[in-house]
Amino acid sequence: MAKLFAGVGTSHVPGIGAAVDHKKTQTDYWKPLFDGYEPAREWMQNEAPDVVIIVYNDHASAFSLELIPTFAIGVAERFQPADEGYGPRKVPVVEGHPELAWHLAESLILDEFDMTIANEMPVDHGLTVPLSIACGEPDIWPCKVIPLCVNVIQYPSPTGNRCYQLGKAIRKAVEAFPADLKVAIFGTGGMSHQLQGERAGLVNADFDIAFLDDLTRNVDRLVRIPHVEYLREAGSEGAELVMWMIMRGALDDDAREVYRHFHVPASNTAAGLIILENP
Amino acid sequence: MAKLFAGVGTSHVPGIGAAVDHKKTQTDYWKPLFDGYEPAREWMQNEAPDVVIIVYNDHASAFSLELIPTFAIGVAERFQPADEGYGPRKVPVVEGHPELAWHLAESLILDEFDMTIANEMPVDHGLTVPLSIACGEPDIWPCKVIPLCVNVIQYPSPTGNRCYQLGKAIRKAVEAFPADLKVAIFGTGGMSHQLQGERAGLVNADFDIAFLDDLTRNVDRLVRIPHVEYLREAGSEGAELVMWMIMRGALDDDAREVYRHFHVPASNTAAGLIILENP
Amino acid sequence: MRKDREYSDIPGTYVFDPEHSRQGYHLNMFCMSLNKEANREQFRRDESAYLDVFPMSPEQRDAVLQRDWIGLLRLGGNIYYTFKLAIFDGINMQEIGARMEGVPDEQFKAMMINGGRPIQGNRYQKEWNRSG
Amino acid sequence: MRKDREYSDIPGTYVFDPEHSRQGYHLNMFCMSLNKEANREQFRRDESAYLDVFPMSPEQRDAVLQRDWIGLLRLGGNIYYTFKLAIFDGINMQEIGARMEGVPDEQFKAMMINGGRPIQGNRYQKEWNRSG
Ligand SMILES: [Fe+3]
Ligand SMILES: [Fe+3]
Repeated sequence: MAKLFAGVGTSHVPGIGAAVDHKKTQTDYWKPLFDGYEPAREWMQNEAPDVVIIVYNDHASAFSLELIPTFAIGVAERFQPADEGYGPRKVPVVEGHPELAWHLAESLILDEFDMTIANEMPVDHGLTVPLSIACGEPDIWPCKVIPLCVNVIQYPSPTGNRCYQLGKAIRKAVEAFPADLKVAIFGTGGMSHQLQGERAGLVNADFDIAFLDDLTRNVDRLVRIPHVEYLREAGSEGAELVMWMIMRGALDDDAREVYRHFHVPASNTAAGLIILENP
Repeated sequence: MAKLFAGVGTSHVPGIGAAVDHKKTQTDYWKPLFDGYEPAREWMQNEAPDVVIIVYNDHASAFSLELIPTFAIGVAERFQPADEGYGPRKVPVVEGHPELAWHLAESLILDEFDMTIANEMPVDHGLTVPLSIACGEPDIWPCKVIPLCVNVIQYPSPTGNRCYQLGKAIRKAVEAFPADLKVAIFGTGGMSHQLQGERAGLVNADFDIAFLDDLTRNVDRLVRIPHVEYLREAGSEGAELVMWMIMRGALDDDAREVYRHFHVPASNTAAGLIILENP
Repeated sequence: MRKDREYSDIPGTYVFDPEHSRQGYHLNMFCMSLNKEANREQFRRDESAYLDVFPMSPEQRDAVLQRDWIGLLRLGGNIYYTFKLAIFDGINMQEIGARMEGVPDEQFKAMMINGGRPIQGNRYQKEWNRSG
Repeated sequence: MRKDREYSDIPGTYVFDPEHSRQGYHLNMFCMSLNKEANREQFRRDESAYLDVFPMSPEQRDAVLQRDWIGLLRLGGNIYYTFKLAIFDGINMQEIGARMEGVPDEQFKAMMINGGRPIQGNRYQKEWNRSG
């Protein structure tokens, strides 16, 4: 049977992708951030998951205000990098895992999650930057990817509790899949940042560190963070952190932290990365 | 505050719309069906709801396999009749109620239903046929409409219980809306029918009558009907009846039946209509 | 179709489940394209050329060109999609029903007027095997 | 914006809630259209003509033409959408941040390098009123 063995929480700042694409990872500005990603890349190479479920949000790339799914799961064979206005990132096409993705979609709907099933979904920096962070610049991505896209742009996004429960249902579904697959889940977005308004540039490192700490020490607190607290304390775009709760829900209660990295700033954002493994 | 006072369950067979559009409602074939709709039209005229929430499914009109939302709520100002392959039905444009629809979307998401929010959604016979049944052929529809579109084409559709719980959450949201509106909810689709395969033409009147009976006598039984029972007993397209559970969930436990009509056949379908009112 | 589903023993019924949907994706997307008058016009002009843009299997393509209604379902079609092709041809749902079963149109229509296909004897595949 | 939301007292923050989304629908859909190179080309050729197809308010239209970044938000824009216009102009997110606050780019960049805008004093509107 498939096994969900680990989760990664990581920011997905487009500037991080641009630094990779434009060979700037060794500049004074970016080096401290990328140095901290090295152990994560080694971990990824050593663990070599067959499939990674990447929980992310679309940023007006695949979806517009015409249609706003709360949770969309990508079941296609492949997903093209989206043109976000600069032309698509020159990264490999993202290969899906339709069998597992459809199995997840079916299991989740029967478990009363109201998924949107996506056969066509270009993927933007929300998904490709975490791949760049974890895998560097390979010719093809070293794992299959199941995109799980969460609305965090149109208020209201799903609650932290709903996300956490979705994670639990994903875990159950993965482990009922009759193939010997090693599966990881990434929760992406955050950490504290605000891109918009006169308060743009907000960073709340105390909030972020406490968030990283409580992913292993006090998940219950995180699950109950209301939208208004994310907005106020972590910034309007820091509210993306709710997506990390899906990743956390998919892991054991006593998952342990094996690595973390926190750096300010990446563009306008506090960048964090954490690796959690099931015991 | 807004008040949800009644629910209607009705089939939405495209042939019923075509009979209206082509002035065939008084032919031998169609007259018995349309005679039974007369009391429903009178009820609709007398009660004159301000807004009707129409729960229906799209039939490869607004949505394709590219993107399959489990629950999509239409928040637009208006919804155009869809071209289903014959050119659009020549019925009035459907006017929405964006304030209430957005209020519902927000309330439902915060109540942990994973809605898709739709600003663009042409509406097909699934929605316009129930309007024709309830309102005849007016120049403009006599009420605002909030489309609530449910996936029942791609297996699996949401469970009966999930639909029923969604109905309850809709009731709560409507009654928290701070405007003096009279709101009804239509659950559409069914009753027993199968359009596809060598078993096409299946009708199970006993199942349908028991379903109509139990909408007031034994809702618990209906809530627990599994997909396989709908498929086997009511036919592959009779499984649309799950949408009636959303309507039922939005009503009081002791809602009473004020009218029913049942006729076989309407095209390949057992056509039913029931009106339930809160006490 | 997978044979191990709880609904696999329902006779003459093609449940549009994940496997079926994957199999029929391009076939169904072709059918959906007929929602647009401009596409219907092109398809009318040259069916074969129009089909070239949809990466269907040769079997699916043949089933479209031959209007093999039951074949379309067996190859992953969903009735709401394949019915777009029937709309294009000006055929109604009862006529499609007759052609899928392989009986004359009038026989199917008469069955519907007499209350439809009964549920008795039509719940389980084994009931069909006995009678066939 | 509605003033009765639990987040209404967060300063300098335009929550993209239902009211905001309705107000900014066409403005944001214009921004989204710049995802396509063909559209970017047309917009480059004649901004004003390109905007004619989007039924925006005159204020929204002016805010686009004048690159009034904070005005765009106040008129219903969402930053992920309005940023498409910044991408078009070749402006990065920190420069937009500076322009929304109304400070020099270098000042904003320095603030970020020094750890960003602190949360202290920036949680509640009343904190801004006092200091303003
Ligand atoms: Fe993001
Ligand atoms: Fe239907």
